[in-house]
Amino acid sequence: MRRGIPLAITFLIGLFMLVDFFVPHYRVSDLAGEMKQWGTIVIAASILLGVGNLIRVHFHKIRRRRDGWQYSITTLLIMAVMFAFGGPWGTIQEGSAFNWMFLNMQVPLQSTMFSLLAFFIASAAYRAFRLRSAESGLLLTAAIIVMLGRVPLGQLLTRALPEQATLPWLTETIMAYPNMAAFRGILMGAALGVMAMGLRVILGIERSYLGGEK
Amino acid sequence: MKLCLSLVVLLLLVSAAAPAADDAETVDPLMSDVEGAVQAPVDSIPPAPPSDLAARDHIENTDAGDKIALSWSLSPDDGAGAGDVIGYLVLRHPSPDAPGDTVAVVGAGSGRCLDEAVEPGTAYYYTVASLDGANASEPVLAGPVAGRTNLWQPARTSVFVLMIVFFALVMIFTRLAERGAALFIRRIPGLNAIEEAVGRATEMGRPVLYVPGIGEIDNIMTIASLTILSHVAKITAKYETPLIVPTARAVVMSAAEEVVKEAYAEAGRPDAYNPDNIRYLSDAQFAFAAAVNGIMLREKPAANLYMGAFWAESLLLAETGFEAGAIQVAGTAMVSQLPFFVTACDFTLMGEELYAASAYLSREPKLMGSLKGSDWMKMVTIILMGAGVILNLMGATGIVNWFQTQ
Amino acid sequence: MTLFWTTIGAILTLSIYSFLYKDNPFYKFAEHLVVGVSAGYYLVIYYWNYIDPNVVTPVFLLRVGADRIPLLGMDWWMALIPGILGLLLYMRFFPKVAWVGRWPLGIYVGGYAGLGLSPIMQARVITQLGANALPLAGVEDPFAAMTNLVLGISIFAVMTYLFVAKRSMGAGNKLVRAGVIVLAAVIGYVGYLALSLLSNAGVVSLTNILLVVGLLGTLSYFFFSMKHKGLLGGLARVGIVFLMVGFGASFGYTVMSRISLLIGRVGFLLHDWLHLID
Amino acid sequence: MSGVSGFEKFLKIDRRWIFLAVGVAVVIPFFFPLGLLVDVTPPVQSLYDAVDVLPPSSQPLLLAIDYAPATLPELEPMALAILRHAFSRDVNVAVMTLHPAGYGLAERAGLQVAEEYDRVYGEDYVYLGFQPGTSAVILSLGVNIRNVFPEDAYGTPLSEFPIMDGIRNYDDIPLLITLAGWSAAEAWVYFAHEPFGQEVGAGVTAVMATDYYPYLNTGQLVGLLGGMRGAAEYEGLVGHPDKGVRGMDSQSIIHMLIIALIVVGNIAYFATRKSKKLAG
Repeated sequence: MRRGIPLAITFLIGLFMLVDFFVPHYRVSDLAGEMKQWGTIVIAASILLGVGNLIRVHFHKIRRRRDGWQYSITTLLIMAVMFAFGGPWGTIQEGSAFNWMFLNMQVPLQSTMFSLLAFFIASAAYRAFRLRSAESGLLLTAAIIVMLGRVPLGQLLTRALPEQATLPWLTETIMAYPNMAAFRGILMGAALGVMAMGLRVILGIERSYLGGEK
Repeated sequence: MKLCLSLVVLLLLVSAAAPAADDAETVDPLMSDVEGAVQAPVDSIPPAPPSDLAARDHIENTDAGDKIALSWSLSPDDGAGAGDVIGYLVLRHPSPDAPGDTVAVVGAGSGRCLDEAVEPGTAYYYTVASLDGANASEPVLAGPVAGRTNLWQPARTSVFVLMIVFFALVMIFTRLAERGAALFIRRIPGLNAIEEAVGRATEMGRPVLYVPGIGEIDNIMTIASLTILSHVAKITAKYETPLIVPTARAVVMSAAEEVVKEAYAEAGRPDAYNPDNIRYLSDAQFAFAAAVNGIMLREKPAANLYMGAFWAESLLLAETGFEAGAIQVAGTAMVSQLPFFVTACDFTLMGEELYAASAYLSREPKLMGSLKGSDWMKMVTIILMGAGVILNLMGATGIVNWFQTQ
Repeated sequence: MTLFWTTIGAILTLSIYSFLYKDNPFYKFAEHLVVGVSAGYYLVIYYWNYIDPNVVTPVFLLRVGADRIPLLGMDWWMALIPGILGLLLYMRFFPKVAWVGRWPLGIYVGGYAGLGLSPIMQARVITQLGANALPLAGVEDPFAAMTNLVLGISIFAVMTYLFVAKRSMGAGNKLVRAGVIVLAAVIGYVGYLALSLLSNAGVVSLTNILLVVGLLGTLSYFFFSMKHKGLLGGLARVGIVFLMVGFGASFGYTVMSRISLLIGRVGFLLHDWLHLID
Repeated sequence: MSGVSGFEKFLKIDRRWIFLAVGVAVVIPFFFPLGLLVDVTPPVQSLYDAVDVLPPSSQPLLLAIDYAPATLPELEPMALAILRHAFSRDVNVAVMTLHPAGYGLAERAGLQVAEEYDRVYGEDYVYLGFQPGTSAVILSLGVNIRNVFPEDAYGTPLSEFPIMDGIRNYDDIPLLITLAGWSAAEAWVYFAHEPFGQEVGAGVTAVMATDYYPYLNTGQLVGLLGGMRGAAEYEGLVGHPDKGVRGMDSQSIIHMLIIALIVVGNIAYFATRKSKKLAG
């Protein structure tokens, strides 16, 4: 019963959304559009759950003086400061302290984390691109050709050759055909997997995401 | 089965040799606007009228029944003949004899118009006359036609048919499986590796890290990940190995809590469940990645499992995990991140393997049935592809048009 | 003031980079800082951008029944539904009614599962089918067509035969397998060059064989409920070949954009902060 | 066998050496540019040609600098290169932005290049500033620029600038170039090119570029710069290699570095395997 109701809700809503795709009547479309927005609001409302969890975990860490508990103070403190700057006023205004902290702390930190990938992509390539088998040879060859074909120094190497033997041309061809074919295959297979999973969810066969029976 | 495949392969190859259908792109005559074409020679002879005027209820994806689509064949003087047609005057009439309201003036070379302001359910008549600089042709008439709010989108019928086929296949095999038909499922090395990885973490007395991706819970990859998490949690509960689950979405965090708690209860170790190990870190992608990296280096999990939807953070996590010396198993259907997981992890579940995991791990007949069903759907897809290639070669583009949806 | 904030940004940037050497207090600080900042940020943004305009304002504050809600575009009372759903999430903290907390999850997951099914069938399967069903046509020159056929069949037959034949799949035959792949690639490439001299249409057809065979092979790899042997096994192996080429190529292709990010950060440090370069 | 053990050591090299090499490789061109020029692709050439035929000291080129800090590394080099091209030919330029965070960035690009070429504000170029409401702004510009920007970014009425004399709407703007890391580029196509027939060129990030190629074929865009590489090509054409070319230098070096690492890694891998076989 307690599990039955959410499963029934899942089924009915899922079915309605499924039908909406084929029924163009505006009342159906409008209601479906409405329900899509509910999801956005539920997600927004859930943020407090997440922040609550974050506070609890760090609070426990501080109370029990676990390794690095001092850093947890940073997290909680800066969160409180950010909230105090933005909470009562909200909307991002040019030049507000909230905006400054966002632009000068979160933005550079996030983009620096992102840029670490330039280092990691090099170390991953060094370690993983070994000629262990025919397959890894393909991986390696394709990667090297494409890497060469994308930069001026690589283009210099084959500039004298006819167009269809140049590295940029090979790069384009690899990207457009074998690469495309493989990715289409993955996408189509995954699409069927998603659909089977979605169907199982709607029918209530797959329900572990709802958690326990109690 | 084998026969089926061979047939398709053969047909695909034969088709390469057949004479070609003319697939050159037809170039639409450039839409010249009315203003620009005024320079056409002006005479006193009215141009020839357009023909084959058809007016139909226009069906769109949010249909309020307030649009009617018109189409006609161009006047013989449009672009050819006297060549002086500059456009078409489209009028809407309440009855064939009543005077009409102007709907639009359509530029020469175009035989289409959409009236977007009709009263739903009211019958109208339409006339279209061709114009040159000075005169208008005899109007041609069509109607009556009324805008309706439709209950079916015909442009999506092909989707519907394939959906029905797919559902039917899944249902049939699920039913068969429930009745006890033995279903085979091929080995998926990545999934076998999960248990090994957890085992090794237990031996070393170090925790297991399970990252369910940074997708929201509406992402089916996240749902698939939660089902795998349930399986992993049962093993860690059995061995009493700590299981750390960092999440980037609050709802996923709360679902993961339920899943893990339930799994520990089922394994008979509800006390071993530590709520502090299911953590919400940050909605911000790289803040999340930074924090997970921190967990890897400081809490030293011996097994890192990445299952779900990942974006650019994939390699940040996998490289740090490698450096920390953990066994890593990844699974995602994000095509753009697969290359990185494949190169940096010990095992990777690619694309559909992630969705097949719950069936593979649980061996539950219902799930196995749906897996079999989607395999057959793949077969249908391959056959359709072959059929499309061949029919297309024979000049029958019907099936290709059928694939064009809205 | 700008210099102050730029310096903060620069110090944080360097703190993150210090992680490349090893985990250290600077990185730990930066990591905990960004987690805290973003938690506060999302708390504020989610409330003011979603909850306030769509639930709180229409329901509690003013204009009850007077105005349409910006996001929903419907009557004010409709805003109650997501509002209540949002509250239900928190029922999990009250053990007696905790089970009600799963309702919003059910609605959300069910809704999106249903919502996703048909568009996925449409965009990922049918449209791709349309794109792949078209191609092999386009050869008007009978000679080019013949060459094409011979080439297509030979590449495919050679690959399939060697991949299917069980003996050649043993561990000792790595070289044979590598040889086949190289051979097929060379035949294909030389054939391509030859064809491109003859007719453009032939080229189109050849590349399309590549697309169709690749797709067929990759799809075959994803058959789960059948044993991968015989023709299916051969095709799946061909699929793996395409997958590997695809992974390698996309890996190489992505390097550039990742380095662009690094150049951006280095530019920030050297130019915006230190003014070392112009 | 000491050589072999050397290989083995190399195989297990501390990856921090790789990080260091990457870091050095990316910094070097900042100080010692190689200046390798990139082969020019047709979309870049056609954008260059479109700017190259603009009449000097006449109707202005409208440059919409619509990028935000996140896409700055890829798009700012384009802005500088285009401005240099225009100013070196005495073409008038009006700069504006559709992105709230682009205000300072647009100003700084204009200022920098104007200084390089001694251009006079108000006579040779003008900065219109930012207005919110992407598509609405684009449409209104087609009616009258003064409806959207009655004053320049600093509050001076447009009537006081000689450069804006007789410039009313798109009819008086021979070319518009948008540089955007978001959908603004598409908006210009839909709301300036489609209804008003305005010639539009665009510069977008490398990731976005594939999505914009179709507009080139249909003529909705006169030219397209894609990512850092597009900027480098344009810089080459203008004859003023700068951040784009330098960025491509870094790209070249790191790509080669990675390839070299892979090759050396494989040599070491085979050498150690062989020695193991011998020993075994």
